[in-house]
Amino acid sequence: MKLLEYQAKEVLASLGVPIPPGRVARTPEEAAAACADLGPVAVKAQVPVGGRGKAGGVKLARTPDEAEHAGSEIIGMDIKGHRVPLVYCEAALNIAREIYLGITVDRDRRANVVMLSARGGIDIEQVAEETPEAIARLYPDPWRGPLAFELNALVWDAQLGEHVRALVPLIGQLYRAVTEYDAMTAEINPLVVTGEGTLVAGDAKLETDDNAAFRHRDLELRYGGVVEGDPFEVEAKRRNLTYVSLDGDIGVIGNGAGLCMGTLDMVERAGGRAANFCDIGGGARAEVVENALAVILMNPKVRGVLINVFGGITRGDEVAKGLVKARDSLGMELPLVVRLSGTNEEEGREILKQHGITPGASGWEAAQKIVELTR
Amino acid sequence: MKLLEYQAKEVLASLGVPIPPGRVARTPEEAAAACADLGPVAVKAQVPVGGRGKAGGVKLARTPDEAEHAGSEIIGMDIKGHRVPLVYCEAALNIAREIYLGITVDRDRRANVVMLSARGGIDIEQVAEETPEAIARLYPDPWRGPLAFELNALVWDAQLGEHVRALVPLIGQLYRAVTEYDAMTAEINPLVVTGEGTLVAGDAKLETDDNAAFRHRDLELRYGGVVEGDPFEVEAKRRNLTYVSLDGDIGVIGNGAGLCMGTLDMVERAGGRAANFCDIGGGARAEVVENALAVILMNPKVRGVLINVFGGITRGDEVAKGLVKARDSLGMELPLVVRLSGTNEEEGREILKQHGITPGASGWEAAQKIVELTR
Amino acid sequence: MAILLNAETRVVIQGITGREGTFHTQQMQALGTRVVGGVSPGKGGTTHLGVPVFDTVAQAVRDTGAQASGIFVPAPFAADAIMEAAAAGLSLVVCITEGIPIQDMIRVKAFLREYPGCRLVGPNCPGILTPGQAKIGIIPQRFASPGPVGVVSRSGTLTYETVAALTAAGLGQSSVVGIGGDPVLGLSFTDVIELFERDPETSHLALIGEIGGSDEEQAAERLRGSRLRSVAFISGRTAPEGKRMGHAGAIVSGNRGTARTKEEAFRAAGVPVAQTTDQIVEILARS
Amino acid sequence: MAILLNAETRVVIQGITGREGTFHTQQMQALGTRVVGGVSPGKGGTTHLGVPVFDTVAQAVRDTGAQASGIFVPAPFAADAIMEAAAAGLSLVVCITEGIPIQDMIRVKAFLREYPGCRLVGPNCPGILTPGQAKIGIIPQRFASPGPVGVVSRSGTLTYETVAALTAAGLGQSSVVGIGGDPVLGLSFTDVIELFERDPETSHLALIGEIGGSDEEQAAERLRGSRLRSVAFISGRTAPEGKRMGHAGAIVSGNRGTARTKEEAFRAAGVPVAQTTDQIVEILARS
Repeated sequence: MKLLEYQAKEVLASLGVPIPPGRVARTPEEAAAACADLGPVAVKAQVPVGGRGKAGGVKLARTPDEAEHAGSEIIGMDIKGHRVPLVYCEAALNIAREIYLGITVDRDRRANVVMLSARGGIDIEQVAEETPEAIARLYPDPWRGPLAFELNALVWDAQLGEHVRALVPLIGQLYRAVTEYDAMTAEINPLVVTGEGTLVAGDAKLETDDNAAFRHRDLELRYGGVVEGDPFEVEAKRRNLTYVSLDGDIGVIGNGAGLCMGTLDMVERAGGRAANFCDIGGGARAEVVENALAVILMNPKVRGVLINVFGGITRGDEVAKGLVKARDSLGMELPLVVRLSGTNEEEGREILKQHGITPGASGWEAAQKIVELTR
Repeated sequence: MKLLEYQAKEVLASLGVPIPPGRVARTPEEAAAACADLGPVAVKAQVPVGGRGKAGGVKLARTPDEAEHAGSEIIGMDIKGHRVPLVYCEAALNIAREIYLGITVDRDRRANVVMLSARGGIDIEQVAEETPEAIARLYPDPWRGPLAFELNALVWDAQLGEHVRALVPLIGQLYRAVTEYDAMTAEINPLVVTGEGTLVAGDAKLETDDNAAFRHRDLELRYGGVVEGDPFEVEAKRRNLTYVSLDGDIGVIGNGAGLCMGTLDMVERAGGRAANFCDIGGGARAEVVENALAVILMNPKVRGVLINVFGGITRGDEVAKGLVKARDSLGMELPLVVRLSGTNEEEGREILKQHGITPGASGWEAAQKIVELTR
Repeated sequence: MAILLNAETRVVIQGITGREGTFHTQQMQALGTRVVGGVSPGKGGTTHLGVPVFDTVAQAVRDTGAQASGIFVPAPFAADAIMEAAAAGLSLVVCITEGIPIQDMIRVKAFLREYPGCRLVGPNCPGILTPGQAKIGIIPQRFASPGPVGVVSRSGTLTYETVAALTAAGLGQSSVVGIGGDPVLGLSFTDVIELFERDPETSHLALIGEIGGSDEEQAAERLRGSRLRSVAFISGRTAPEGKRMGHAGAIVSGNRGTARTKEEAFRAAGVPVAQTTDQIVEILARS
Repeated sequence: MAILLNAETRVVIQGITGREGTFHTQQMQALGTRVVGGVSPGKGGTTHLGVPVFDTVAQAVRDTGAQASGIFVPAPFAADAIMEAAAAGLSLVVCITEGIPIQDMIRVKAFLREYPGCRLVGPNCPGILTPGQAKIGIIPQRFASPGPVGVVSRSGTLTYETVAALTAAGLGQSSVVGIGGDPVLGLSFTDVIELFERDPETSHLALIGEIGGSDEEQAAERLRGSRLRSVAFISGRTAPEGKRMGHAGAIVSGNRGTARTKEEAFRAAGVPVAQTTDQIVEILARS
C-alpha cells in the first residue's frame, strides 16, 4: 500500500519524526482556511506517484486567497493518471539544508538498507548514478535493528556529523516504520535542516508490504479509501484477483504469474497489446475464471480475450467446462481464444471447439490468433 | 529493586499477563472494604522476601469481618526482618492446577533462561533438586527474544501442550518484563489454571537490575518508597554508598569490593563479627570516608571501626589526612584501626599514629587489633 | 543422481493435516517420496496419511530421522516454520507458502546464517521434483521424466509447461527446482546452478527467470564458461515499470530488473535466450 | 612475553577526552603503552594527550592500525562502545566501566559470538597490566614488576595488594588480568588460564575469586593437572545469602556460589587455597 504524503507523515509523526504543521484540504475553501490558520503554506497534491512538483502539483501560497486559488487548480487535476483527490497544506519551511534519508529493501543483499546523503531534495536514483559516494549505507541486522554505533558511523560517513545528535534518533524512528508497519520503503526527502538548526521532514514516502496487511488492518481502515486507483484494479482487488491494468485492448488471463507475463510478451510479439495482467493461479477454478472475465469485460477498450492455461493437477476437460460456463454466464460475445495444455488437453480442446471457442495448441499460436481476431 | 507482589502484578498486567482482581489495603478497614467489593479474598502480606505463607502472612477471608481481622493480624507483623507495611487483598481463585513460569539470568550461560514446569506452586529450587527433568528450559537469543516455535517447543517439553495457546503469548508477555523493565528475575508461581480453564498469575515476583535504574525512573518513583528497608542501608543509599548491613558489632570500611569482603572474612577469623560491608571504592576520598563513617556510627551496636585501604593511585598520606579529618569532624570516640598500605604507606601510618589512630601493616593484623579493642 | 532430493531423502511435512498439506502429501507419496512424518501442533501422537504426526519439528526429527521438510502452513506462521525446521537440524527446507511478509523473510535469512547446513528453497515456490524418485511441493509429476536437464525457475506453471515440453521432446530432467517468486528467497539461481554444476548426471540447464532483482544477472555471470549446456528464458518483457506482476518479486524499479538487461546478461555470458517455452526445448535439443 | 598485551600493542582509548579517560590514558602512556589514538564522537580531528581523536572506532582503526581498545565511557553507552570496538575489528577490548545493565551485557555477549577474534576483558574491571611493558585500564603500575607469576582476578584493590606483595617478595608478574566483578563477563577465569597455560614465560598463577556464580569452580577443573604452580584466594566467606557485596556479581543465591564450595573445588583439583593475600605469596614462593 502506497501511503499519500500526509498519511506517511501522520504515521512517521506517531513514531516521533518531526513534521511541519499541516492540514488536509478537500476543497479550495478548506485550503484557504488552512492557510488562515497556518500562515504561508505549500499546497501539495496528494498522489501516490513522484514528480508532482514538475507536474504543477505543488504551489506556494502566502495568503488564504492564494491558497484557495492553488487548491482550485490542484484538486481534481491529473498527475500521471491519478486524479488529485485532495491537497495537503503545510506550513512553509525556512530551509537551510536538505538531507536525504531512506530505508528500503536491498533485494541482492536480502536485507534492509538505510541510506543517508547530504545531497537531499533530489531523486536518490540520480544521486546514486552521479555521485554514488555521496550516499552512506547501513545494512542493519534485522533482529537487532540498527545499533547506536552503526547509526553514528552512518552519520559521520555521510559527512553529517554536525547533526549526529538529532539524526541518530530520527533514523531510529524511521526504522521503526519498517519494523512496526512492514514498510518496504520509508523515505524522508528532503529531510530539512531549518534556519533554526532543527530537523523536520519536508516530504515523506511510505509504502507498506501488502503481504503483511494482516498485521496492519488499522492502516488500511484509516487510509485505504483515499487514493482513487484504477477502477478495474479496484474491482479486481475486491474480487481477490491478481490483476494489473495495462493500456492495450486484448484481455489476458493466465494461470501462474510467470506464464501470464510470458503471455503478455507473446501478445506483443504477435503485434497486439494486452489490456491487463491477470493471474488466476494454479487451479483455474470456474468461479475464479468467471470473476477474471467479468473484470476484463468491464473495460470498454477490450476487443478480445486470450486465456492461457496449463493444466497441472487440474484436468484440462474440467478447465474447459469451467471456461465455457463462465463465458456463457457473462454473455460474452467478444472473440475468445484459449490455449489449453497439460493434463487431458485433447479432451479440453474438443469441448472448447464444440462451444465455439478457438483453441490454441501453444501460447504463441493462441497469441497470434487473438491478435488476428481483434485487428 | 525487588518489587512487592502487588507491584509486580501491576507491571505484569500492563504487559498483558492476566491477574486476579485485587486491592492494596494499608489498614484492616481497607481490607474489609476490599473484601466487601471483591468477595472472598486472600489477604497477603506484602514483603520483599519469600516464605510469608509459612510465617502466617497469608490468610483467607470469606467476609469483610474476616478480612478486617486478617488485616489487623498481618499489617505490622515482622516477616524475616521486614515489617509488613500493607496487605494485598485478592479475589480467591478456583484452582484446578498450578504451573511454574520464571525467567532469570543464567550466569554460567551469560544468558536469560525461561523455565516452565508443570510442578508449580512450590519452590523451583526444590523442583530443580528433586525432579530436574520436570523443568523445561529455553535460552532465547537476547536480540531475537523467544521465537514462536521455541515457545511452542518449551510448552510441549514441559508436558503442558494442552495449554499451548494461552501459555505461548503469556510467556512472551513475561519475557517483555525482562526486556522492557530490565528484570533480573520475573516469576509467576503459581501460574494458576482455574476451574474454568483460564490462566491467571497466582503470585508474581519481579526483581529489576539496579544498574538499569536510569532507564526506569518511573518504577522507582511509583514503587520506591513502599518497602521499609534496613534504616542504615536506606541512609547509605541516600549518600551513594555501597553498603550492606550485617549483624555484628565491628564497623568495616574497605576500598574495593573484593578487599572489603576479604576484610569481613578476616574479622571473623580473628573472632569478631562485622556490622556491615562498606566499599568506598578506589579513590578513598575524604568526603566518602566521612559519609561511610557517619552511616556506620548511626548503628548503636557498633563498638569499633576497621578501615582497610590499599592506596593504589591515591597516596597513603592523603588518605590518612582524610581519615583523621573525617573522624574529627564526626567527633568519633570509638576504637578505630586503620590498615593503610600501598603508595606512601609509611608516611600515612605516621600521620595516623600522630592522631591517635591505631595503624596496621596488614589486614590480618588490623583485624586482630580491632577485635581485641572491641572485645 | 539428482540434486537436493532423491528417493532416499526422509521428508517431514509441516502443516500435513491442512487441506493443501493433505492433498499434496498424497501426491508426494504417490510419486514414492519417503514421507516419514508430519507436524501439526496439537495433533501429536495421531497418524495422518499413514505417517505419524508430531507437535514440533524437533520431535519429528528425533523420532523419524527426517532430513528435509515441506512447508504448507499459512503465511503468518510460515517464517516461524522455516526457522523451526532449520533449528531442528534439517538440511533441506522447501517452503511452498505464498504471501510471507518480506520483513519476516529478511529475519529468516539472517537466522539461517547460523545454520549453514540448512538449504531453504522458496518461499512462494512450487518446490523440487526429482523425476521418478521424489518431490517436495506441488510440481505435477505426470509431465516429468528422468534425464539430463536441470531446470531452475522463479515461476510455477511456466515450469510445468517447460517440463512437459522437455519430456515430449524426449529430454528428461535430473531435478526441477522452483526457487520462487518472492524478492527475498532461499536458494538463488546461482546457488542451484552450483549444485547442478557438481551433479554428474546433469548436462543441460533450463533457467526460467523473470523481471525484478538481479539474480538472473548473477546467474548469467556464474554460467559463463560452465560445462552445462544452458538456455535462459525471461518473462515480463512487456511489464510496465513499478507494477507488481503477480509475484511479489516481479517488479521493474526504474530501469533495474528489466527483462532486456537480464537477456543481455545471458547473451553476454554466452547463454542463448529463448523467447517461448517451445524455444527452450529447441535450443536444448540442438545443444 | 606476556598474554593479551605487550609494548607493541597499538591501543585506542574510547572516551579519551573524559576526566577518567584523560587521567588513566596519561598513566598508560607513562608506563609506555602504545596509545595510538582516542575516540570521542564530535571531537574527531582534534588531538588529545598527543594522539589523534576520532569520531568512530572504525576511523581510528583505519587511520592508526589500532588492535586493542580501553573503554572509559559511561555505563549507559558502554555496551554500544564494546560492540563498536568488536565490529571495528579490534582483537582486544578492555571495558573498565562499572554499572552496565546485565541485559545490555547479555546482548553484547551474543553479539560477540559473531566476532570470535575479539577478546573482551571486563566490564567493571581494572583492566590488564603487563609489567614493564603496557597496560590498559587502571591497575597502578608502581607495585608491579616483570616475572613469572600470572595474576587473574575478579577484584580490583585486592589485585593491587597481591601484586604489591608479590613484588615485595621478589616474585614478578607476567601479566595481571582483572576480569571484573559483574555477573556477565567477557573473558572468564578459564579463558585467561588457557592463555597463561600457553605462555612460556608464565610458570605460576595467582587466582583471586569471590562469591557468586561458578566461574571459580570451572577454573578449578581447568587447573587440574596444569603445569602452572597455582594458588587460589576467595573473598566473601562471611557474606550472607542474597546480599550483593559491592560487585554486581558477588552474591550467594541459596547455597550456590559460596566461598566454601569454590575453595573446596580448588582443593579437590589440587590447587592450594590462601586465606589472606600474604598467604598467596607464601604459597607461590614455596611452590
